[in-house]
Amino acid sequence: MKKKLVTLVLAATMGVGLMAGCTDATADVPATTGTSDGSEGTADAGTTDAGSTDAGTTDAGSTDAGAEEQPSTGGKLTGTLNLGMIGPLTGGAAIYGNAVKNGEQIAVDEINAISSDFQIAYNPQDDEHDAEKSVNAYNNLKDWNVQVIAGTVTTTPCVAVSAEANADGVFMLTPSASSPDVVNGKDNMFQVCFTDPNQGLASAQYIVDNSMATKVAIIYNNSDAYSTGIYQTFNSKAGELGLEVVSTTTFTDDTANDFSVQLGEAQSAGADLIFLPIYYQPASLILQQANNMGYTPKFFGVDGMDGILTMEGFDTTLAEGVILLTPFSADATDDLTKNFVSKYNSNYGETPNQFAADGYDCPYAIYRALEYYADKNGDLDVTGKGADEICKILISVFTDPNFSYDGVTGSDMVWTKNGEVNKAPKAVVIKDGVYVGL
Amino acid sequence: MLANLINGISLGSVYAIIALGYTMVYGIAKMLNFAHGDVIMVGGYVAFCSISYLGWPPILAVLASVVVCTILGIVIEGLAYKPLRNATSLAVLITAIGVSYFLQNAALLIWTSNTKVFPNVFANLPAIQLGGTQIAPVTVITVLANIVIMIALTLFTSRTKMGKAMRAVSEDKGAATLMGINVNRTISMTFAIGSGLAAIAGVLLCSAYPTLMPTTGAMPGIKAFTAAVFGGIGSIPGAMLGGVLLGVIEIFGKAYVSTQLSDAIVFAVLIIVLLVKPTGLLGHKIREKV
Amino acid sequence: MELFKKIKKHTKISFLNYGIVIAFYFIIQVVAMSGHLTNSLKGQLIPIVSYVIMALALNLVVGISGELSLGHAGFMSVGAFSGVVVSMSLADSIPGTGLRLLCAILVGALLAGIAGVIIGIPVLRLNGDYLAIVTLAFGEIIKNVLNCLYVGVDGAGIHMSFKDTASLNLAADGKILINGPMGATGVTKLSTFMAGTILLIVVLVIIQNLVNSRTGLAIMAIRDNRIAAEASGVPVTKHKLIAFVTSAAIAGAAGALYALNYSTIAPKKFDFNTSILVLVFVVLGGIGNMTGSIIAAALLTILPELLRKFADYRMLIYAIVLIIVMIATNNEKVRAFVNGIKKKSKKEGAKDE
Amino acid sequence: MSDQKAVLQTSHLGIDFGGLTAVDEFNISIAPTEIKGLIGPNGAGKTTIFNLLTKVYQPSRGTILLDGKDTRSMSPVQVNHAGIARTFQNIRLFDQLTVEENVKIGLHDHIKYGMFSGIFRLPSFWKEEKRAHEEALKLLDIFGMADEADVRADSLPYGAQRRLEIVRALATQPKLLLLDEPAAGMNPSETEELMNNIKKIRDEFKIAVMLIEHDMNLVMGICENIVVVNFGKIIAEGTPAQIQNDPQVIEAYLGGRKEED
Repeated sequence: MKKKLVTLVLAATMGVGLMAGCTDATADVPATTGTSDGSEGTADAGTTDAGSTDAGTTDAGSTDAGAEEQPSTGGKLTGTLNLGMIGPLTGGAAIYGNAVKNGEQIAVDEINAISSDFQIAYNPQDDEHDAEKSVNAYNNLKDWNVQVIAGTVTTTPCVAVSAEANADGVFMLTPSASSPDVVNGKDNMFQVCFTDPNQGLASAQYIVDNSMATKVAIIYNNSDAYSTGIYQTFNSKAGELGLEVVSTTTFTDDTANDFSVQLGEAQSAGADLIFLPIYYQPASLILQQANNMGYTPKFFGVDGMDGILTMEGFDTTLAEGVILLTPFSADATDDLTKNFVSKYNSNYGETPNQFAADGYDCPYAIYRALEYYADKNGDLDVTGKGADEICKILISVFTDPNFSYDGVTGSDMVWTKNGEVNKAPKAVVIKDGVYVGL
Repeated sequence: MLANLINGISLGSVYAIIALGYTMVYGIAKMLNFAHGDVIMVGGYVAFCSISYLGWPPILAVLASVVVCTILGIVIEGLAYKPLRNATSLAVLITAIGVSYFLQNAALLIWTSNTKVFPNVFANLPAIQLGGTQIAPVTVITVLANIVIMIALTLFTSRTKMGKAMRAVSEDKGAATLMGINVNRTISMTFAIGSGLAAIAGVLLCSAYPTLMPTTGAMPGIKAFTAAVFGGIGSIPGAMLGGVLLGVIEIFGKAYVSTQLSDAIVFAVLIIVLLVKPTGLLGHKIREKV
Repeated sequence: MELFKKIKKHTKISFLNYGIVIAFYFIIQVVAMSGHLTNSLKGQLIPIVSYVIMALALNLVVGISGELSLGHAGFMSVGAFSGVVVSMSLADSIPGTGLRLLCAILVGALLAGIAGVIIGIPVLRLNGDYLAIVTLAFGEIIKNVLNCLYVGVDGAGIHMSFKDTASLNLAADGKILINGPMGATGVTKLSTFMAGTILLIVVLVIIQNLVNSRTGLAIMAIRDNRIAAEASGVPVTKHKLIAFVTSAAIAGAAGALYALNYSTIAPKKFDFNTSILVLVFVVLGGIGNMTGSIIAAALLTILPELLRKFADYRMLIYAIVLIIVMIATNNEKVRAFVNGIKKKSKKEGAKDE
Repeated sequence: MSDQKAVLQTSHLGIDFGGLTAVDEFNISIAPTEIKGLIGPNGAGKTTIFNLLTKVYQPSRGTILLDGKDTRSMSPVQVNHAGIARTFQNIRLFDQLTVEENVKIGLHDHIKYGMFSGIFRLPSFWKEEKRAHEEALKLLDIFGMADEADVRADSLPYGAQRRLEIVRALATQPKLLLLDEPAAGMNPSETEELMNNIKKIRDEFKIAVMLIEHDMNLVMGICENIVVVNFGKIIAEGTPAQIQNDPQVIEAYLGGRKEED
């Protein structure tokens, strides 16, 4: 019993310590932002870029709004917003969580550099890609008085956390949790990424529309919700469209090494296109093993495939001719993407993938939405505002048909009442180691 | 059929080479070293860095990896396992799990979570054609490495003084001490060799399946452990046989039953084998003296 | 008199354990009422209770029966998924959440117990590390199968498939209960800290009374010396099976409690790592020591949360703490030192009498 | 003595281990309250015979009749229930249990309450536990061990551990008690006490005893009949006096010694 008491006391003190620690850390963020290791030049570029998108959005907003919506009141957004993030920063899925965290951090730093009137205190928490740990992380953020959450990164934890956040009235914008279960029945939950069914449908439609193949094989990860989700809608849509699926094979996280059987089956079934609704690490192995077999069908991927070209040491010739639907391309030449990619490169020494890009868009979308609200409804000071209050504000803006957001993962993003994003998927083909738009 | 068999052997030979290290440590130190898979991961990263960052030739990279892993093995053994020499085997097992967590998270901090693609170190070797199926050079090398290591280990444990000391320790630590064998040094040596083998296994694993992450060693580690048990844990030829069979069963399971349930099939076969032969394929049946 | 003294010794430990659990419950209530309970700790209460129950269940196998199981998360997942299916399909017929939770836990325990029988009968013929690997294998098989399992319900009843949701052929009003790797989503949270505490007490009563009865004695005798137990007329397989199946059923109950604390539950949760995690609780708390299991499971569940302020170094520190604690509690020198103190105080105690 | 009355009777009993005949043509008969000695040089197969009788090993041939019932299809547990209890050459106690608990394991089959009564502490649990406790103390008292009832078995001195094994075997209420070197490691005065106790047990519980022993004083002192085995076969059988003068026995023992040298 004594031990229990000690534990409790320990827990309580650590809790307090944790809160203190976090506030300290976040207080440091804006101070370090301006002078962060990037050169003055890039920092400047960042702010100007951000400024220009700002103009873009307000432009879009005002032109649309001119017709029926209330006019601008010129209200200002001020205060400090406690923005939490939850994602796998350790464990097998750490790559996704860290990419999102890095992307969000860049966006937060940029926003904080725009004006000292509005600041974001950013607090990323690890969930090890586990629903239980994710809910723990969420509760931890609640103790930190989180106001908005830009997460969680992966699907299953996100479903668990969004239900909690829904009950508490905390607004969540996930960069990358793509299952419809994430948003279904939860008014506080919005996505930056496509939903899995949308990707499945779009992929099947694209293949048929462009008569890319007559016989299709599918290889998907049947231990992964994302992969299975896309597979299911692709398969039923393919049936609808009369696309012949000649081979459907799977693997699991535990058997993601050898694909000889799956490829062999696709080959002997005469598939001329292989649909890969999977992430890029196993995809890279599939490409390599197909190459070794001398089997050269078309490969068609989804947004999880993005990142394949920037894997350290990957022989990009293997991915030659691979087509994927992705909202983001690190090779895009627009200023927004260029700025983001160069900053990411200088801060983290690598090229951002789609997760990082989705992450980058999250804080910005929230920031723009709050700004939009202030503009329409008068001055908004977020400091100390209840999470539920901010949640109502953000729901009203995100479901406002006149609000749209331009980010690195898509222009003119608008959200449905249900929380799903509407943006155009871009099909790209890999040529000479870079994406080329189709 | 032939293609599947070859693919099975090529997958199995990778399991086998990991299982050899597992079984060696188990056979002598009588502990399930769950951190073995993670030492393999470290071996992979060291070789990767040597080739990609330092531009070393593959042979040198393998050597560097063996050296680093051997030292790592000795350090782990000395710091974490040695203090538990007389503790229950479960305590050591849990400590090994702690070491496994430690290595994975240290790797995460050092090399980040981003996937690295292991360079093709056998690019210059030609693939072999066999009945219309290609055998990748890495498969040939892995099979050869398996055979060489298996023979070397067998000779080492039966011919050399240190090897005999190891066998004595595995039979009876107390009696070995009485015979003047330094048990601690012998077990350290076992870990050194086991970890050196892990480095080689790491390079071969990453050459065969070239994605490298902090968790790369975890699942192959469990599979290899299964393979070692399958063949009769503690038995050196058993590890090799178990590894190859596991690979073949996995591929055949995928090809002829279901790709969804291939792991379930592998484990089901394992269970059936153990029910028929409770100490694995080549394991010694120990009759309890009454 | 002797008899009372004797039973008292066992009972003392049992009541200490009940006391710990009840005290924990009331301390939490008091802290919560005074408004000092952090959200973080509040959110962990049910997982803590679930893991404590899991640790107790596993300790029955590892500590009392002396068999190493590396697949107990598999039983937890059987309990979790069957509990979720029961709770979701009874949502209309049993509106009372408490009763529905009870049904879910009972069915979860029952099905996990059946899985325990199916697995236990072949497995318990093996010994030592071979038994361990076979339990690991069964745990992986359960995970693998659940990853392919699709269950839906409509007017015509429950549908099952191993392929995908489309092949469930659900009617338009049908509802998918288990969706392959996605698991179950939209689960209504039924578990409460009070229900968990009650379940924990019941589990403690079952385990402790079982251990301190003729059956428990027989199980421990088999652990200590199988051949002598047989020669003394104790059926080996039956008693090993009793321990294993009881443990599996309790793990199933823990799984149902755990699953109904979240709005979603995926098969991935119950993998090898979770089995190992629970084993860590058992070994750290002391093999066969129920009090130790309770404390170790609670502390080690809270620990990673306490380490959150170390951000990136969190899990690294967790690993180091684990290694150090294992060495500190199992190194013979440290042990001899502690035992020396214990003996000394005992002797002094004896003098006082 | 007639076959019908024998508590144990074997005929043509034998076992092979991988082509090697360990025991062959082993025919004995033990009367209900007889004390029989089983002697022979090291490696003669004495313990193997005990293992055959208790079904630790399944015989390769021959039959064992226990109270006239064939034990062919019985497991070691069933053999115990049918009336054979034993001790072991290398002591096999339940180390982590107390002395009393060790005896209670012997009583396992005679404590009558089920698992559920145990879990829910029904009246039968209390009644039977009380009875088992009293019974255990009574049995321990034969060897004067009642005071050590709460001591952990593995902390007992060697001699006491041997005695505890006998008590535990006795607790199963056997008709035939097999003792495998009960006096090993005991000093002469302990051995003397043990002899008296074995007789006392036989007289009090009316059971048969068969013992393997190297201490000839003990064997000659209490055994009514002695069977001598060598190389797995009976080479002599008879009263102590007959055995002492049997040239084959002397030969076997001396021969055995020579080999050892």
